[in-house]
Amino acid sequence: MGKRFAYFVMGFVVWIVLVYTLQYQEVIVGAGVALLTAAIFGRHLPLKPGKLLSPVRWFWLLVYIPVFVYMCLKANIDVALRVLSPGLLIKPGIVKIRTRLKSDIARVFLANSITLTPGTMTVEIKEDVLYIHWIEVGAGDMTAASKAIIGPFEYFLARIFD
Amino acid sequence: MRGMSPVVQVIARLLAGLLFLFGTYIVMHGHLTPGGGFAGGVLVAAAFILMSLAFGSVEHTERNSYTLSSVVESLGGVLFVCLALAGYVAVAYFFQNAATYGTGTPLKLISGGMILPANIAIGIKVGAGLFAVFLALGASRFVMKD
Amino acid sequence: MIPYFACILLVLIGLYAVVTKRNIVRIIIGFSLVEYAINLFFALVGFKREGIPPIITELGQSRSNFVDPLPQALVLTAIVIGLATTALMLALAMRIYEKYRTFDITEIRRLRG
Amino acid sequence: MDARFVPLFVIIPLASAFLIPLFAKLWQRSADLIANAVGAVLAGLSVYGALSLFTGSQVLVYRLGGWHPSLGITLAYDHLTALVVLAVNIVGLCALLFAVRYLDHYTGRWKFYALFMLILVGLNGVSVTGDMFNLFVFTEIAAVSSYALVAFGTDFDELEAGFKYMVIGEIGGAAILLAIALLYAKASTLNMAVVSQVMAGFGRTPLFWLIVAMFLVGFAIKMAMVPFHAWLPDAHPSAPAPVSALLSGVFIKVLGVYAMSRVMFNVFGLSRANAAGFFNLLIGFGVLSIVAGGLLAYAQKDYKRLLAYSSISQIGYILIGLGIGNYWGIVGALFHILAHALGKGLLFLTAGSVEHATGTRDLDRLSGLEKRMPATAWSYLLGSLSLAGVPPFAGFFSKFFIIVGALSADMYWLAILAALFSTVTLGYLVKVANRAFFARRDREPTAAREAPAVMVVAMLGLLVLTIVLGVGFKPVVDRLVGPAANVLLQGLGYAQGILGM
Repeated sequence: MGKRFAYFVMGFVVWIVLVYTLQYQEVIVGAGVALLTAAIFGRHLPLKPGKLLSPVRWFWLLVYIPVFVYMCLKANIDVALRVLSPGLLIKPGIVKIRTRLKSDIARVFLANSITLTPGTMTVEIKEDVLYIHWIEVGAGDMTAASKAIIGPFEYFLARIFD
Repeated sequence: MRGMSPVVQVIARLLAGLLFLFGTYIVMHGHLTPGGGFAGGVLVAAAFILMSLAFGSVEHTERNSYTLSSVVESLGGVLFVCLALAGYVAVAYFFQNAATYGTGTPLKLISGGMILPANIAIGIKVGAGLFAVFLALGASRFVMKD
Repeated sequence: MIPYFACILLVLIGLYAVVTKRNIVRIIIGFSLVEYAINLFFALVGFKREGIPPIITELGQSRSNFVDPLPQALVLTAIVIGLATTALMLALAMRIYEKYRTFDITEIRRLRG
Repeated sequence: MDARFVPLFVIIPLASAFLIPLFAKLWQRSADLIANAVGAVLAGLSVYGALSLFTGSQVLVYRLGGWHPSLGITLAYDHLTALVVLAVNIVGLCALLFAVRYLDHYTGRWKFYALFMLILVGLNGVSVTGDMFNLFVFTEIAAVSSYALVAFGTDFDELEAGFKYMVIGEIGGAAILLAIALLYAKASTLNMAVVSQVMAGFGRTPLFWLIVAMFLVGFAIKMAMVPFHAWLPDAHPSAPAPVSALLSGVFIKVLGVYAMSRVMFNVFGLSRANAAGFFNLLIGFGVLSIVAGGLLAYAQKDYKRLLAYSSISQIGYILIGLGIGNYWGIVGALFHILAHALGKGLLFLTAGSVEHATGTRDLDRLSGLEKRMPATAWSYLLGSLSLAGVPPFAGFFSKFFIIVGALSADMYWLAILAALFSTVTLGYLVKVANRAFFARRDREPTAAREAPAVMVVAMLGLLVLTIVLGVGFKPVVDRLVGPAANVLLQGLGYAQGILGM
């Protein structure tokens, strides 16, 4: 029930943004459509609805955005330097990394963040194990590798979703 | 059909509803903005197709969805014919806009008489029909056997 | 004039695929190409130099030089029909594959004369 | 008849096509009931429409949505339309009646009926519409449903024939759409009446002939005239017998012959006087169809395949009738549409009956069925006599009119050829009667039982109509076929009736 209600609110907000007006006709129809959407798809919402109400989580989400942009820029420059340098500074390979994130959605956001960052790409998720294609596989040390790739992301995502 | 990886599944769960909502928006605003019953119906069908591609399905649920969507499609068709007939019965012309004789008001959702209900009927028909086509192509082994 | 001839060229390419290809799926693709080319041609018929979209966005607005909206509506109908035919063709192709275990039309030759 | 009845020819089967799947979910056999009821209503409506045109001679014009012709879609019901609609719905009703028992072999009964209703939508729509694009849409509705029905048996032959039919048929559809696009680029409207007025002021430029040629290719594929006939001998035998009856009986004539003559005569204003070359081309294709279709039919060993080739040959007769282009030639062609619809419908139903009883349609394996299935055998014999042009039947008069037309246009060789090839027609049709029904030869009669009563009623209905049309040809020619021929002959005058001038 809670998921359905959350979905209803989300759908309603999206509808209002789409029509961009507050005419009573649009509002009523939008409520109806959002209700229908929530009835059909509400139970698939991949979040616990209670978490949506927590302001702390929203705060961490706001913090996460600049962090992600920073990481992304850093990786961009790193990859650009590798490309521009005369030698072949790549040593591609796939590493297997264990994450401590619990919920599906957090893991998916982690995987997507890794994929969006240049130089790394998530190939597959199985339970709490991520298989990541990496442009320069470091030493055989698992913990160092995971720290290098997912450390900062994991820290914030755990606070947002878990 | 087999399901896909958790990444696709979670994103599909997030987006399918919004896709459905957006499709409905296109259907409902067919007389105000570009788009209409067909375009919106395709989006609505895409929402369902996204879900069943991401999660996969077993024959049993496929058969049920196929039956349901073909019934809904027929209902949409009947609704559309009924709307067209309403004009025929009320004012002698098939497809005559029976509800209003005016030209409709720009930017008002409930205006333009029967165009909005007709768009909804088309949206239902196209949405359910495309999903049925998807199921029939993806799972024709049992659907065609009937 | 060039876009029109490009459309006709596209039609011819599609026809070439339909006539010469041996794989059923390629025939279907060639056929879709013919259809898209004709739809494109039809849409081009409504083209107008420096035309504006035929949508009234504000109350009491009146502007001239709208492009002709009818071909687009017709093309939409033609696309829907094309969708139906393509879906049916693919369904037939799947059934053929189930029966004959091949997509090669030279091996699907039971009817003659 | 009130103009309000005109759209019912499309609405009723369309609504039932959506209702049949719904009701069939509740009760399987309701599909039979609804489909046959709809068939009966449509047949009654078309007879009523034709009868009401017997007395008056005005064109019924119906404007969809109440829009003026240059903006909206117009439906027109004149004598030509009445004739075609009559043929469609009579054959449709008999085929539906026949299907009730014939479908016992098949699963998915309601799918058959829903698709059949969609074919009726398409055929009736093509007949009544007065709008070019609408013509295309209805053509495609009928064509797509027929592709699905040809492949309905989903066996090796059916699937292959269905795919072949579909590819060739859709090329034809694409040609028609391209022609319509070119026409729209020139005329900026798609209402047939308005287009014809624009065309009147449009010279015989290369573009004009390009449009005509594209239309001709499209319709030629739909009607299976000889260079474009490859799909028909596969597709028509593969369909279930009621569908073959509809396809061979009316489908190729409505989508091909009727649509072509409407466009060429009434929209483009072509006539023997101003475009002799075009009409000679039609005669050339017609002769080719008669000769090739007739000779190939003679060589067939498959009951339905022989009939399918025969359809190609008979289409040739209609084409030369139109190509002669004078009053009697066109009357003959239009009368042949009626006679061949009834006759070929009947023959395909007998084929279905034989297949239903014996499980084969190979002429080498059938023999002496007349003892076991007298109704089917005599229906076949009389129907084939009609098609071959033996006097008291309908087929005689159509060929007679065509020959009269040829003679009055001083085309003696054409008259001789038409007469000669009606004996070939008789030859190959009697071959079936001889092999399957009457010859004892050296073999035992094939074990079989007479078809169920419903199927016999369907066949006898068509047989009686064939005889009635032959014996009572005079009022039909005077009141229906003659005026219909005049509709074609008046050429661009068609527009005046539609626009109300």
